[in-house]
Amino acid sequence: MIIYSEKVIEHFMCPQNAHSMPDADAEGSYGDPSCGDYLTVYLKVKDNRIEEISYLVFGCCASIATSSMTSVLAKGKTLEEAFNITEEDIIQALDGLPENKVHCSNLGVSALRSAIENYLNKNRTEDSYENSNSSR
Amino acid sequence: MAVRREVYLDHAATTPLHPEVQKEMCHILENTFGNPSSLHFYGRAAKQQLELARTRVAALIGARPEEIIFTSGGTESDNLAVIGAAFAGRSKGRHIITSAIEHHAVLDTCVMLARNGFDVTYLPVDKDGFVDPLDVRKAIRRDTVLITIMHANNEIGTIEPIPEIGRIAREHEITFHTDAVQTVGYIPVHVDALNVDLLSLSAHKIYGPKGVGALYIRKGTRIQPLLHGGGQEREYRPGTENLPGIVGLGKAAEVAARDLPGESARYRMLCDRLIRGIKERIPDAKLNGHPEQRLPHNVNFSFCGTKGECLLVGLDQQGIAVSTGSACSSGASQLSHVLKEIGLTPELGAGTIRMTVGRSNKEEDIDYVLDALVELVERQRAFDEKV
Amino acid sequence: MAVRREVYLDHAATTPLHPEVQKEMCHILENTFGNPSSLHFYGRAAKQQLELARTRVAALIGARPEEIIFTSGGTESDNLAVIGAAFAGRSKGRHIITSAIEHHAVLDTCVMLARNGFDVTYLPVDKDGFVDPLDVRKAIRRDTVLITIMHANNEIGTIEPIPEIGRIAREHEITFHTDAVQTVGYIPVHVDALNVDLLSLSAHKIYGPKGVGALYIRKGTRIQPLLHGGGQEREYRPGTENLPGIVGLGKAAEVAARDLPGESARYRMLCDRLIRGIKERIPDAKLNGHPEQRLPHNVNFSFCGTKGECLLVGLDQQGIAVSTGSACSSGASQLSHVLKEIGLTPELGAGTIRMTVGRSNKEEDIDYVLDALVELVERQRAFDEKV
Ligand SMILES: Cc1ncc(COP(=O)(O)O)c(C=O)c1O
Ligand SMILES: Cc1ncc(COP(=O)(O)O)c(C=O)c1O
Ligand code: FES
Ligand code: FES
Repeated sequence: MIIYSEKVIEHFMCPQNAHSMPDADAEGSYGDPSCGDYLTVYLKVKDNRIEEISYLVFGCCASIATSSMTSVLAKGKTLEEAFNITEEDIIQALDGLPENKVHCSNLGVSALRSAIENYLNKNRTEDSYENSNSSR
Repeated sequence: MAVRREVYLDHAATTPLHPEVQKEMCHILENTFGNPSSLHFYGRAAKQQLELARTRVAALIGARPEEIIFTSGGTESDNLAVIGAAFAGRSKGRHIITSAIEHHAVLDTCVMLARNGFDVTYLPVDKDGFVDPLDVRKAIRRDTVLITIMHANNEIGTIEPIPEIGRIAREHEITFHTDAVQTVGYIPVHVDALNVDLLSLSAHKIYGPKGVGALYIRKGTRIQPLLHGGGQEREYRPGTENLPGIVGLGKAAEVAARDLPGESARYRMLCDRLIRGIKERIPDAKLNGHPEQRLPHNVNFSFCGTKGECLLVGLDQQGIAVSTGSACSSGASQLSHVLKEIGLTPELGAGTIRMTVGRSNKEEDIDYVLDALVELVERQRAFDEKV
Repeated sequence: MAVRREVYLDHAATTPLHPEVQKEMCHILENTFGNPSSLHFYGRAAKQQLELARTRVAALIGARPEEIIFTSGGTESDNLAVIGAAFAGRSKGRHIITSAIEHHAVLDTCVMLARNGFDVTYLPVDKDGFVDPLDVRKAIRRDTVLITIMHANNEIGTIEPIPEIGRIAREHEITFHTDAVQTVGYIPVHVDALNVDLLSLSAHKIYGPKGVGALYIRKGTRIQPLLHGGGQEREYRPGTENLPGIVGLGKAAEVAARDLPGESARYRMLCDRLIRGIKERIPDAKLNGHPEQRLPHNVNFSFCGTKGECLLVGLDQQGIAVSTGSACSSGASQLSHVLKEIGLTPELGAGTIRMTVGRSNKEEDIDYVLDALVELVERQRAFDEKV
């Protein structure tokens, strides 16, 4: 029996930041092997902070609400802060998820982390360049 | 956006009480409480109501009153028919023929029997959901004791060729059961025209109360009881009778017999409007089940690139009640056995909803639903550009 | 002769609806029709009512809500408990212990199991109808998988030593079921005090509706389902839930918990008056069952030289409803298994009636019944000069 909180319904009905981002600095995806649902997160990063975040999602109500809440929580955070967002944080921000829907929150966390890693990988050389610059 | 409406489009899951049924039930609840087995005045009054209900149910399906046994619902009727006939036939053999798209009340019962020494053949269906009578004939063995095929499928609405299958069963003198829970009260159901020996029906699908049903047992058909005890219902089904429920079923049967022709034409018209509207506005939508040989009140569509659950919750927010898969399992997220069996891919199957109309629905409801549904499908598809 | 009254004295067979139950049921019939398994608004509203009822029933017997399974009545609860526990224990053994005076819902189920490879010990009872816990202990074997002894007998009212028997069962880690259909709502019933794992109850004995009951299943107790299908009631009991009935049971449980102490003292007082009156005016009348350890609302007498059926019909003519033997079999004319078991001769047993009081009965009713009964007994005896 699925009963969603009002918060979940709100984010499901009006998801925040739900669009693609052709000029993203980085992106990351995660697919849940058990249900086949899929989330791609796009990032624009400035000064180590997530300036813009968006996503495309194919999944259940909980995964859509999760995606939306993940974007809301991550926006404006440093990459490190965003990387440390947990499933628990998302579930709490959504006022809970039904027991058989808890796994859906993993979609948001995993795709976000994958996007951050993608950004760090892409920018490793520049990073080290910047680092060496500043150390000079 | 249009004014918000309340549109219940899940009549295959359950129906509201018909006002006449409600009135009769409240009257019984207030006035007749005796135990029909009691010999005194209170018992006799109860017994009379019980038998009136039996007559009404019998009339609805062309049976004799003494061939009707009251049960606690469609699930128990199915269990009693399948287990009862299987065990009664044990001396002859242990082979059962059914279809792969039966309701869980039949399917899970067959699975249980298969674990207990019976051999079950699950006939496949074609892409429209039809069982082929030829397949039934080919599956029959010397030790076949029961054939059980549903009259119409509760998810996709396809109406099976029961009269033909019944003729084949009779030729071979094999007991034949049909689960008519979805057809009674919606299309003509006559036990002799269908050539059935056992037939299940449930009150709450025909504007009667939940928790009561009936099993038709043709005179001469042997079945063993499932429950043991006080000898009620001619020992087929002991336990103090659910008098208010049974009276409600009786009244619902009477009303159904009276209103059937008009209402089912009206349901057909509403469903045609819904189907046409969806096909026009969402051209790649796929109608499941046979386009004509279907229940008059059933519409079942798959929309690729959507999730049934999301459509259900989205529509619910707009006052529209539908279901994904069958109601009983609409909590589950997997593809139902019926959708799998008619060959839907998991992706397409995931985007399936069932809309079933009923007494309270009007044309304007259909138009309201169409607008809401089209918007939701488009929005969901936009989230996911892959599609 | 006194003014004619209507006196229903057959509350052990069934009770009228409590006005509060009736009101709540009519309200549900009018307002909540959803299928509790549906995810939309209508389904969620129904689900909420279902769970409220579960909480109320649990509270009445000291259980947790998740330990309550709704069924179609006492008969199904008994069948589910006995068959379910027997089959769940098959790997351990096939021995069952019960008493010779169980209700048919338990007894006939045991007989069926005995025909299907189980070994059943039917413990005798003494002349007051007591099962001796020592006999239970002696009957236990290594392969005993179930003990089922009723909490109180429905005919003669004797209350069995369930806590002791439960302690013995627990010592041996054997599943213990009690049929508490006659005690719930009449004497305190607490699953922990009784040391039971499974407990059956029925709504229509406690001013709730017919056709609905519950089975308490202690957490950790293994039973197999009887019915197969849609997964409702945590797969223990599939089928669309009888919502109005269950809501009625829930309300009846709430009312019973509230009114129990006062009402059962009042029943006891009425029964004492009836017993005293009969003994005074028909000195050779025999009270069946234990004089003290009996249900507060049960009076069961044998009058030699009479026929129960004649007393029943004669009383009925004067507006008084009683039963001979148990209601379920009051159509039968033989001596009931219970009366036989406590050692009544066929002659004495034949002249037995059960009178069970309830909410509507007043002292004046008792006096009216006494006059009518004494006259009938005397008249019958006069027909037959042997006596
Ligand atoms: C085809 C079919 N068979 C059986 C049932 C079970 O009936 P009930 O809900 O009365 O147990 C249903 C409904 O859920 C059904 O649609
Ligand atoms: C002791 C006992 N057990 C079981 C039952 C059966 O209950 P129900 O009538 O609800 O099926 C009864 C009542 O008839 C009873 O008195
Ligand atoms: S069910 Fe797949 S993410 Fe929710
Ligand atoms: S003469 Fe009627 S029962 Fe014996």
